[in-house]
Amino acid sequence: MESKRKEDYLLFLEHVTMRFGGLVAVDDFYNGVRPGELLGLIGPNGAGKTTVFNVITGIYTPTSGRVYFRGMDITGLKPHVITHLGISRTFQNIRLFYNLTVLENVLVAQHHSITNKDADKFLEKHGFEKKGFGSMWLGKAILKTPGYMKLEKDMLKEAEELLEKVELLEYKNELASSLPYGMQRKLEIARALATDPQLILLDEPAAGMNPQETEELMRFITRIRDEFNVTVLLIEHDMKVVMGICERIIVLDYGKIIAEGTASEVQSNPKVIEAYLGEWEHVS
Amino acid sequence: MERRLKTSTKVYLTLGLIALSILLLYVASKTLDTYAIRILRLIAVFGVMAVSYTFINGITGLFSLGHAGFVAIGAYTSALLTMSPMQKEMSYILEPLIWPLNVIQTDFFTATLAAGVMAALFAFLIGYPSLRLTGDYLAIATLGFSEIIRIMALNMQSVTNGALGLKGLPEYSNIWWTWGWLFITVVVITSLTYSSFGRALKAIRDDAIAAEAMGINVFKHQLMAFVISGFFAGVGGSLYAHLLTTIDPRPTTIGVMLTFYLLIMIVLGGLGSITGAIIGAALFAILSEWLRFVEGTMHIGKWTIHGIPGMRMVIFSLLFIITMLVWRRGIMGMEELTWDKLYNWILRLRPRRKEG
Amino acid sequence: MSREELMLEVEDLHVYYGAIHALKGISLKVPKGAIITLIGANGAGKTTTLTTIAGLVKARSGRIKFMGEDITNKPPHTVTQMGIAMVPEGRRIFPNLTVYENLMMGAYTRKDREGIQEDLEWVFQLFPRLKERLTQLGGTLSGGEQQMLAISRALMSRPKLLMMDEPSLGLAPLLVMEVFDVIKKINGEGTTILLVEQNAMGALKTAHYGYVLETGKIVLEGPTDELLQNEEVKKAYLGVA
Amino acid sequence: MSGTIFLQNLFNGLTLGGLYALIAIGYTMVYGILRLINFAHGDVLMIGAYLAFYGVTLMSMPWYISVVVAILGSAGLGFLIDRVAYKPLRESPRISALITAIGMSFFLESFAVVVFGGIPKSFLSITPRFLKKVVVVFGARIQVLTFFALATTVALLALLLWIVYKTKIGMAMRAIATDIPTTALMGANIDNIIGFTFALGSALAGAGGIIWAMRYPQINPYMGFMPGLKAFIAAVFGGIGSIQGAMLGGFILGMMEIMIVGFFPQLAGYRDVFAFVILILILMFKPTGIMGKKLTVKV
Repeated sequence: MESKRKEDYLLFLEHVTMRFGGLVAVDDFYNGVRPGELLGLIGPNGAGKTTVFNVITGIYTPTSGRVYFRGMDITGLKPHVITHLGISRTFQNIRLFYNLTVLENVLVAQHHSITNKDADKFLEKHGFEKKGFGSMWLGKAILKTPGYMKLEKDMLKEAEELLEKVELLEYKNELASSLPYGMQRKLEIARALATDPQLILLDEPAAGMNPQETEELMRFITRIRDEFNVTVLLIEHDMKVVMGICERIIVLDYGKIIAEGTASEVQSNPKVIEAYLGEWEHVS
Repeated sequence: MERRLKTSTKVYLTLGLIALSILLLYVASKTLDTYAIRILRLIAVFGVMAVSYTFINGITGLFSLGHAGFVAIGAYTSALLTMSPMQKEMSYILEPLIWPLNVIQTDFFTATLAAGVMAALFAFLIGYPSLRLTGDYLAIATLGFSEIIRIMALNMQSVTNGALGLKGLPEYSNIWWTWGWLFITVVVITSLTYSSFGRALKAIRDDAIAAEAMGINVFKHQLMAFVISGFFAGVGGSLYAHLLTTIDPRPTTIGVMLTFYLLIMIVLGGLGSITGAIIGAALFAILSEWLRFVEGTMHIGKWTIHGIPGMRMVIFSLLFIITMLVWRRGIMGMEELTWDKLYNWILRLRPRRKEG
Repeated sequence: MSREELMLEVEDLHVYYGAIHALKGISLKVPKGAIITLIGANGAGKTTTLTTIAGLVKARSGRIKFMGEDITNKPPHTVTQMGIAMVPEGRRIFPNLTVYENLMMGAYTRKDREGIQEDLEWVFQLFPRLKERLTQLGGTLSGGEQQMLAISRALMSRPKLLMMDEPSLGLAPLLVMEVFDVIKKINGEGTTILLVEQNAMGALKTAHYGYVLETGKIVLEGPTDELLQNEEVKKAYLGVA
Repeated sequence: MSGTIFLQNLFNGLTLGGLYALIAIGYTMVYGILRLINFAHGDVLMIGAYLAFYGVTLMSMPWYISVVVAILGSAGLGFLIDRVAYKPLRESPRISALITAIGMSFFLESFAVVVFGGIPKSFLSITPRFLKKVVVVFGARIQVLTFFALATTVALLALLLWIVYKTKIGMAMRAIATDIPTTALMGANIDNIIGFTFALGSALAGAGGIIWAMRYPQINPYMGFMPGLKAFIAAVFGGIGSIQGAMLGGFILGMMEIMIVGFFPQLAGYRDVFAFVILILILMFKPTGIMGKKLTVKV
């Protein structure tokens, strides 16, 4: 593989390896996401895709290797800090806050910006600006000070604007659990966007969708990339989705990167075909 | 379609309700007999405890079984502050009360505040290690802590007066103090629940992993909720001690039984609802008085039915199990009774009247 | 294949997981004595089809008939007792039971000591390795050995229909070959097989008839030699437009 | 501490530990399968003791028959509790079952108050006379009951291990503890196996309750609460889900309780605190216990 400079990447995984006991789930991952791109991470079941996500978002600390984001070494930081720094995600099995309304789901995603002091310190240390709507002291919320009321109002305004952009505003007072499946997926992406990320990680967004829903989702993902100015990293096993929208694709098999390139490059790669169709022909 | 009232209308309605409540409480305090007034006071005291308990168990979704421990801390703290030095000297027969507790005496309000602060401090000390646990392990660890507190109360003769307990406390918890504190508790807990902080807590309840992924420092939020809940449990303890006028370390007074009673209240009322917690507390206080008839002797016509002592708790526990099995949302579910809901409810009633 | 005697018949099966419509009207037929395969990408609904037949997942609507009897939404132990065994995805060996006990769990519903002994011998013939490891705990076996055990365990109930969910998953290439060989051998002894596979090539070369699933629907079916030539099959896997 | 007193303490510790072990097994087996803390388990112990008591006093059965009936009754009660209160909640959030379990415990206690009365009853009258005799072993005066209790406990534990490791249903119990759906695929009726597990654990708890009542010869409706809680702690200590762990944890906990008080009599009042301190330390530093395996949570 050609040599890579981590400075060219928004997110870079430098020789990241993740072991669970004897199992090597991710094996020496050396690649990253370039600013503004729509990158696909694909591979058969059990190839280690979700593990890569969990390493990036801080759920796991890699066994070896470092993770860089906007030039900051974020290896081993807590998930909530990483979100504050600008990486947001969705989950393979949708994880909405089902007893909250659509609007509240989005509002919750803004909450970190008023409470996450540790992460703010980390940002300032690296010469970035703090983010958010100001700080929040619980006393202000109890006494409902003008400052606090303004804060709530600002958050509400922004949340509603976001919901309008993703065409969910009319459902804002519905419980998240009452939405149909496709809409729940959309809300989960909207919620991830509400954390104000630079990079958004989508874990199999098309899972469980029918072809029309999938088509719509593909358009939606391309649209939010441009409209919200975010970089997108996408896991998918539905090759059609990835082939349709991703500019660059990384193929993972047994934890190793086996191919990288555009859709057509990847599709004609014999290693990829073998990984997906099985190794029968190869041995016989 | 849901209709909403204007915010200003709601403010007036709320102020009106408060005024009406004050008036009603005033009338009650003048006209009702002491027995009925005692029940009213009990409702408010249970209300404070249940609301603070549901803040943890219902809203933050942490299943704690240690609430009685915080109540105990509050009760003892406040009792030690309101008793006069002379009274203390007379009560502590086996070992004298340690300095400076033997000479301090404060007013009831200060004592109650101190009770809350002390309980909050303990909540922090207990929460810090145990909130790393989840689910049933958290339940059992908090239960363990509350039992430790109770056993300490039983053994620290020179602080708590051991098994003898503290007797003859001034009966400060009148209607105004109890309902006043219930008001404060509800205002504070409600404001928090409906703030950005409260939303974060509810998000944690629904899915802690997703909440963490949304940038919420889950542990810190849970710990804050735990401490706030501990504060009001302590306040409840202070009120409780000065309602009973006695406090001792029996399981039924400040031990596991009390936690179970509180659990019954918030489960019946609807786990996760503040209004539900108050309704649950009121039901528990009223029913446990009203159900006394099943324990006393009854005369129906010619027959005399002998009551069975303890029957009340059998009924409560059955009610509790049945709630869990067939009606898990309880009276309020996770909903609150709001002006908007009442308004819509009345709107829905009206056309029916026209038809009839 | 209408004239052949049917062992299993699935009609218009619909399954939901919460809000997800996982199976959208699956219909398929398994004739007696055949190897039938379901192939398709991940999340297409293959595993759900098997677990619904086995009774682990409840169907919203549709019908499953086994040997002429309606078994829709019957509890799993009843389905097993009627003669359907399953090799679950990921093998699901009981890690804290010995190899022998794992096999005996397979024969849980049986009372005929001699029959069990006979089948045990048969299983040892198929997989001599298991005999050497009889007293070892299931959890200490290698991936390939666990797969052998999972298949043997299912055979111990002497099933009429054996359902296998991704038996080749996670195995080294040579072992994959072996597994497909064993499937043919078991079928040769008279057991009907319903095989779910991600390894489409292997599955199609082993089975007689195949169904291709895509997002909860059957998009293609036919004799396997036809499917092997089909461009659609390639498309289902690689998204080649 | 003199040698004879140490010997006395040793026997007391073993007996108490054995009782904890008997009760802990019920917790650990149920938790292993359903991940449920069966709060009502301690109360089964209490019911067991009462059944034995009334068997002798009301039904005038010989004590050994009354004991067997009481153990069977406890087993039946355990089975019934599962069917009525827990089985309907199998698909619900785990916390619902836990709350119901608390309710069940509360119900059994208040039920006992109503039916048996709240005033403690003396168990001495029904304890057979030969058990009350005292023998001298190396200078230490020890009741025959102590040996009897210890021997019975060990015999019951051995019987349990035999059931779990040598019988078909025991095999199914071990299988179900790691994988419920796959066990169902084997053709085993899940509900029956779970019911059997409850019955088996409850039988041991009932037996434990009777021995407890003979050693601390007073029975009351709340007698099961503390031993139940401590036995649960023993189960966590030993590694929840592991039967041998529960036995080991029970013996260690019992021995520790007796020995700490033996060596530091001034701590006697805090006797009930030790277990909780251990619980919290264990949960903090080694939540898997001595012999437990890690229960993984999937993200």
